[in-house]
Amino acid sequence: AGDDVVVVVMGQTINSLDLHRTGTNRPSYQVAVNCYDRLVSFGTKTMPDGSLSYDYSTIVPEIAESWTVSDDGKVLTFRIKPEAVFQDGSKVTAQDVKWSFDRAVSVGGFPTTQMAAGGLLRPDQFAAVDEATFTVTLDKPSKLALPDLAVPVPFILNSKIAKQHVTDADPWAMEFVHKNTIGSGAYKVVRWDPGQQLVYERNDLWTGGPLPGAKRVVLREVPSQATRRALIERGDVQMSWNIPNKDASELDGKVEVYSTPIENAIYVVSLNYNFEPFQDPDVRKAVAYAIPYEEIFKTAAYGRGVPMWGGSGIETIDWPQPSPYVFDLDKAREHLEKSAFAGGFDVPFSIDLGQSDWMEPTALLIQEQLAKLGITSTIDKIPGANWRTASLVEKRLPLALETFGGWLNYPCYYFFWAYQEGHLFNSSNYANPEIEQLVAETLDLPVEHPDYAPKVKRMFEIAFEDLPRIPLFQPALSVAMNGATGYEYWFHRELDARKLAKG
Amino acid sequence: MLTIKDLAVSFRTRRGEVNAVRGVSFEVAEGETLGIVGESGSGKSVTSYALMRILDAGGRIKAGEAVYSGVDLKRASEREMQGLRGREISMIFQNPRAALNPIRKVGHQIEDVLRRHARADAQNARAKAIEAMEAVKIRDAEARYDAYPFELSGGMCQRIVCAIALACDPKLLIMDEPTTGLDITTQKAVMELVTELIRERSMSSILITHDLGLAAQYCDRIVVMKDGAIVEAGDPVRLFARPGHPYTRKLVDATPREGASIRELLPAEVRTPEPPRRISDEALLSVRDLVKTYAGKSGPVHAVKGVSFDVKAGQSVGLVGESGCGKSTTSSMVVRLLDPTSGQILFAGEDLAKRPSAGFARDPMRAKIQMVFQDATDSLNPRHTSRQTIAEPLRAMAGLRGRARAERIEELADLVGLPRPLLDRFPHQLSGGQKARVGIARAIAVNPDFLVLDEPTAALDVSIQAIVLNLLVDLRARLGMSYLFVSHDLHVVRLLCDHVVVMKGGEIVEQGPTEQVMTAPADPYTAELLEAAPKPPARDAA
Amino acid sequence: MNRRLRAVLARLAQALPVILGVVLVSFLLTRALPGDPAAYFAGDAADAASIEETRVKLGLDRSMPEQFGLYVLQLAQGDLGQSLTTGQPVVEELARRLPASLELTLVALLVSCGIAVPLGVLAATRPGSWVDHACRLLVTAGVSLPTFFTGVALIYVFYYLTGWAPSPLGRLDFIYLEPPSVTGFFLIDAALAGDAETWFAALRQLILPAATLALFTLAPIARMTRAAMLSALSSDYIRTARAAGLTSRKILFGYAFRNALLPVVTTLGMVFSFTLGANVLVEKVFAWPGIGSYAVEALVASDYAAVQGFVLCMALLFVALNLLIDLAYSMIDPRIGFDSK
Amino acid sequence: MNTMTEIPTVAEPQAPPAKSKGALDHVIYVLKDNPVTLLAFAMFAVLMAAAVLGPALVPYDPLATNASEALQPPSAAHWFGTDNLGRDVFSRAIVATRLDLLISVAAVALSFVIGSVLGAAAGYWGGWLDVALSRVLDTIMAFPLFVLAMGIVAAMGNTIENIVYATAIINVPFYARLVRAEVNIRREAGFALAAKLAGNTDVRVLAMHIFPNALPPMMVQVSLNLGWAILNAAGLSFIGLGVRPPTAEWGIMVAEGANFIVSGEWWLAIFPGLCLMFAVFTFNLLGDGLRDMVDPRRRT
Ligand SMILES: Nc1ncnc2c1ncn2[C@@H]1O[C@H](COP(=O)(O)OP(=O)(O)OP(=O)(O)O)[C@@H](O)[C@H]1O
Ligand SMILES: Nc1ncnc2c1ncn2[C@@H]1O[C@H](COP(=O)(O)OP(=O)(O)OP(=O)(O)O)[C@@H](O)[C@H]1O
Ligand SMILES: [Mg+2]
Ligand SMILES: [Mg+2]
Ligand code: NI
Repeated sequence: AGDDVVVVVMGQTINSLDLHRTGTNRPSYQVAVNCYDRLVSFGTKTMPDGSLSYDYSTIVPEIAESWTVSDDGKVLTFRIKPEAVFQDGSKVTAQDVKWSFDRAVSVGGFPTTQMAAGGLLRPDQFAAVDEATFTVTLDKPSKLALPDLAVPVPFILNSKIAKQHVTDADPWAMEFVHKNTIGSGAYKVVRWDPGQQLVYERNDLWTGGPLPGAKRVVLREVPSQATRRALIERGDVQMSWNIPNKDASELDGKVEVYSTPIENAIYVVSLNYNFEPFQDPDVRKAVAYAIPYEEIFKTAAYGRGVPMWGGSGIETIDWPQPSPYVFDLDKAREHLEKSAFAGGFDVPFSIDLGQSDWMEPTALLIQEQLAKLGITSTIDKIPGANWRTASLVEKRLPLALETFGGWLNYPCYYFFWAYQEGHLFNSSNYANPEIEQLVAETLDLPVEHPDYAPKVKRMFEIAFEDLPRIPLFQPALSVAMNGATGYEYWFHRELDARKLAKG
Repeated sequence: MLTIKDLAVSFRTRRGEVNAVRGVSFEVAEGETLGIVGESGSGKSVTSYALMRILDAGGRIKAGEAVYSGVDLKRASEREMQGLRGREISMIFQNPRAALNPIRKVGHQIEDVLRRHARADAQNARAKAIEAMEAVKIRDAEARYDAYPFELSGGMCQRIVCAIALACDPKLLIMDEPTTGLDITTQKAVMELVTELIRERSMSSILITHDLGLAAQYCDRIVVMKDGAIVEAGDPVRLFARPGHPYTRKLVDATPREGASIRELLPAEVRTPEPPRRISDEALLSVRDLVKTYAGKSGPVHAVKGVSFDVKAGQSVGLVGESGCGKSTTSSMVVRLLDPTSGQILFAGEDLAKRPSAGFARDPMRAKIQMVFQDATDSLNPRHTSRQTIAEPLRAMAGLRGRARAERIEELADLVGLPRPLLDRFPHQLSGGQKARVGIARAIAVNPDFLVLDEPTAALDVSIQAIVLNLLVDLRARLGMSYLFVSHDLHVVRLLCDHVVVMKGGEIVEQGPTEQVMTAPADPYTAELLEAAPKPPARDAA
Repeated sequence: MNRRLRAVLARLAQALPVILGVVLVSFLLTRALPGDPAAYFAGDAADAASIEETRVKLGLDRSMPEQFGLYVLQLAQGDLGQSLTTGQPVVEELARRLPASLELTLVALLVSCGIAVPLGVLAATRPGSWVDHACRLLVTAGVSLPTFFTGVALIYVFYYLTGWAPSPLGRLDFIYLEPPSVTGFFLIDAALAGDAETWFAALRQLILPAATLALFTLAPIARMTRAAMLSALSSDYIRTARAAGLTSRKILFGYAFRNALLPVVTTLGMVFSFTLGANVLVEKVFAWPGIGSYAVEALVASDYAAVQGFVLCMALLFVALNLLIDLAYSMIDPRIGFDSK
Repeated sequence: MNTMTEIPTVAEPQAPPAKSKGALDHVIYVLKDNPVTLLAFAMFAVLMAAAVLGPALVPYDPLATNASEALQPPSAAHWFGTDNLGRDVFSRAIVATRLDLLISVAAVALSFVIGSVLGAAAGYWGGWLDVALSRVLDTIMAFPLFVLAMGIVAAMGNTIENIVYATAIINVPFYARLVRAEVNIRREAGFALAAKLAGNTDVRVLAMHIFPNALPPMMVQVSLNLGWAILNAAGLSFIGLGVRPPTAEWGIMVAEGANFIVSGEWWLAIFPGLCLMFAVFTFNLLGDGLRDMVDPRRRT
């Protein structure tokens, strides 16, 4: 490999170059990051361990040169960098932005949902005033709007090229964008062998930031994690993406390992309110006290991440934060005895096949302790396709391990998705009128608002009391580097190759 | 030319050493034909393999000498032997079709030998091979050159085997049962051909056979083997006239020949008078215009084309004809294992042809018609002991259980002369004769009125054949059964049957009382069959 | 020749119901898979409406017979649909991945035959000897280990510890460019392009996975070779050939071996189709971009089109393979095609 | 009895005195006969002992976790080391014997029965039944079998029963074909016809006379399949579709352990792997011995 080629291995496959497409999987989001620009982006900060992380608190320009917010907070006006060009050399115009945003809110599915989170709902909210001026008009002011423009979804496509590939059946050129990158981003995809590799080549016309150090980034898919470990350890590849916690703890020192706690994300045990025993608050508490948190953190997380138990009261509005529970079988027994299910019960314990690396040991450890209370659980590994359906769509798993991380780093945003009745990640079928109200009130409220903190703290309190989700620990995203630099952590947890360099 | 002295051959087996040949000595002079006879397993083949040094793995010449034209066959190197085989000494085996490589053109197989012994090179191999084929009187040799063994008839295959053996003009030809497995008429033709060639090329030869009659007809001198040793040697006429050794005598006695009665096949000591029997005038079985057409892969096969004959109660009818003429098909239909295409099978006045064979197992008539099969080995379930085998019809048709059944089985064993201890053996632990008895015991277990015997002795040695035939005679008289006896061997039929039906190509060409058909055949085909049977020399009254 | 042609056509006619059966069963099997592809593919934050939307897009809102009808109709036009996991038309994907699997399997079988057949012959010439027993133990040991285990162990020893083998990164290390695709077989394509370096690189990548598979296929081939050779060697025509003075070499190879080839070819065909289906596990370990790993991913994701396409492709291959075996058979054995059986 | 029955016995060549031995003697004979077979049966005895007595023998509870002792290399306390949850690998490997044998034996028994019935019917009656059954079997065979097994388990759920069913289904065609061929060549055999003449119905002839004779080659198939069945289950575990945790099963242990090899915890995969290999090896070696045992021709 040449001096400026960085080879990255990962276990998952990239299935589209277009984030907007139905069925595009998570790993593919990185293409939107690396090959396209957005109007704005988050800033970068240096973590205590010296690694880079995005900075949620600052919004920086990407293709927009500057922007203004109207006084009522409803109109955002962006000025596009005059020097910004697409990979084919043509200028990036407000029309391109408009077309791209229209596309994001029109195609349906995930991109549309994500846009909606920031109050971006309809094409009529977007306007290209002139070549270089673009406005977004919100229905109501929201603190989520600007950050939502910095997530990967509202990426900007070259609408002139895209329109050449538009047909009646395909008004958004989905077929074309699926296989081609037509952005202004730092890289272009020069080769994509689905299921095997993706090759990025630096786009020297990029204006969104300093040019990447690596001329080429080769992304190889290696399904076997043992093989991936062998490769990074031997230095045949420069980066191994999303390595298991165990490898992270063992490789630390041998190669560069970055483990960044994932913001706004927790691994939890989800207790389904539709399952009779879990309607009893004492049963839920019994379970919470029967979880061997320490052991789980040690064997499933290998100490990577942040413990989320044994908290001593809610003082901050940081989320996630530790619950007040600890492993205490006596207390667990006490609670269970108080409940209507003193003798225990049978319950299936569901985990996701795709995440069994942490779920399986965790489930086994919990299962063992629950058994001591008389709660007999049988572990059910559910394959990928069924997992989403069963856990999130049908919400029919009585006891399951779950994870959710919000892209937008606000507690209210997290609660919106995971604690509100009927919402996707509320796999517990949890419904609490007070929570509903609190979320509605805080969602658009600026963090600095004096009401914000007390309301959020109240939400935490209820969540810890009602326990639809028992927090275990905050997971970490671990990445190993051997012979390359420039790793940056992002909330979307996908590879941002824009700062990568060999060395 | 070939001298064998005290040759001993042994095999290493899992169960210790088997001494297959124990001190055999004989000589073969130039131009002489030596016959080696003896029953199955007496070591005839092993002796010849030892000469050729083609014993199976595990076999070795333990002692003795074998010298061929000054070459010590025992000590010669494998290279020398390979040079000798095919060029000096050749061999012909039984079952010609199996003796040829099934996936190599016969012409090439001949070429292989020619080129191996430098009798031909790449250019003229084909021509020489065709020449060799013509020498064994293969018509249209040029075309046959490209044929595969399966495309040739058995007789033709044996000619090819001869061509391979004779291609390099060997001095000595060993024939190991060259005609077993061939049709009676083909047998004759092949033997005729080989003897003619031997005479023409003034070769020496060894003819190995279990058929004393055949040996006597073609050999200058005969050695008789038993249990791996030679018991007697001499010229055929002398052997037949005055067999010296009791074993030779037994063999000579047992060989069916003109003028001998069935009891005369047995050794004199054990002969008893033939029991009397009664033949009624009523036909027990009447077959009328029986037709069977198979749907073959390449068009219909007319196996049986309208045969009619009668079997009277107590009578034995012989059904003869060469291989493939429809004998087995006819008998299968009669025992109701096969549905005829058309025609009637009247048994005791009822037309059985109307009752489908599929459900006949439950028919009350089932017990009345039974059958003894051609190949005793094949007809016994290898997983069942003799006792289980005989019990089968008793259970299914007589409904006997427990003690009663056990008693009946032992009674039957006594009846067919099967020693009781053998009842608990598996078929592979029994000799051919014993297996035949088990088969017969099973067939007569439920006292059938009519017994079809499909070549019951074809797979047996002559001495055992004699015993089984006599057993059948006794049983017939004792139980008053009628027989339909199927055979290709007219001599055997003559011994047992009152009436003969001669079939050819699915049709009856002649039928009538045995004596009449045998002495004055009306049809030329019958005459041909009679002619083809080997005729052993006459023997003195013992 | 005419007769042979007719035999081939008859064979093809026989295969037709099999293919229809496979189409139907694979359709039913995929629909029986748990999970809702619409929910899976609607994406991470999809709500009920967008899942419904996805369902309509995927045509999953129609009744089963309707879906089947559509599927068959598409199939008739040679369209296997689009895989949702990889986002590519199934046909293209199979066309790219099949050669990878075939190359691996063929090389493995070649290696395996190269070892197993001589072993089998050796064992057959000395039945019951220690050589025979040793051969049997050896090949049995090979078939006793799960392939994924052998694979990982080989990687550990030959790559991780010693570094002799190249990095297990699929068909080619990333520093080499794929040879221009003609057949899809890298070894052949590289040879055609005259690119020795790539050829060796591709070969090096093949060694470990092929060895893993080969180890697993030794046993059936060796066993069958031994049995066939034993029965061939004990047949009458071998005795005839020996009596005619032919050399041991000629007898062993010209006569016995060619006859023994028949059952060996049958076994080989079975082993081939079995291996092709079973190298799923090896492909996963070696990051081999074959159809096996494709199928596994698709199956776990309830990716209907991909699973159906894969199964159909394998079934066609199976039919073609059987045809090939029959042809090979009739080349070796002149009796085939005649009323001999 | 009267004279004539005595006649034939006299001239009969005397067979060696009958030594009718029981089934056990036969087994012992076969074992003595071939050292490899003896070895295989000894190994089988070890497996059976582990399956029957295993849970009683092992030093630790195979399911008990102990995070403080996770990933310990083999030692006097833990002969095979401990796994990532601190469970004793030795105990787990021994206890797994029962389940693995159960899976393979149940799967093979099932496919044996189904395959035999289908194959025997097709081989005996032939005709359209044969054609139809053959096509159905061909269809199964035309599936890539491992993927079919995966599909079945994925569709029905990864319980032990479903793994057994899936393994059985993919093996049915092999038995059916074998039995069909064996029955077909014996359909017209003398003993089958004789059995019909003895008043047996077709079904009885087939079941009691013809089918048992197909057993020797079936036994080889059975033993090979027992091995395959275990490997199949192991493969399913590797894909993640094996039996549910925390049940101890070799395949899962190897599959999970395989991920630890590169990080140096070789004992997690090696020991269960060796157990697995031991079992498969035993079964594969068992074949010839089993065949000899059910083959009456080998009796003396
Ligand atoms: N390979 C062998 N291993 C062990 N014993 C053998 C072997 N070949 C032959 N024998 C034994 O040697 C003896 C003589 O056999 P041989 O084949 O010479 O008999 P034969 O007289 O030719 O009989 P047939 O008329 O049936 O051909 C038999 O008892 C046989 O069991
Ligand atoms: N099932 C069948 N299908 C087609 N043709 C058959 C079938 N059975 C027998 N034939 C043919 O019918 C003819 C008569 O066969 P059959 O078995 O009755 O002869 P055979 O006289 O008993 O001969 P052999 O003396 O060899 O036993 C032969 O040409 C044979 O090829
Ligand atoms: Mg012989
Ligand atoms: Mg016949
Ligand atoms: Ni005869």
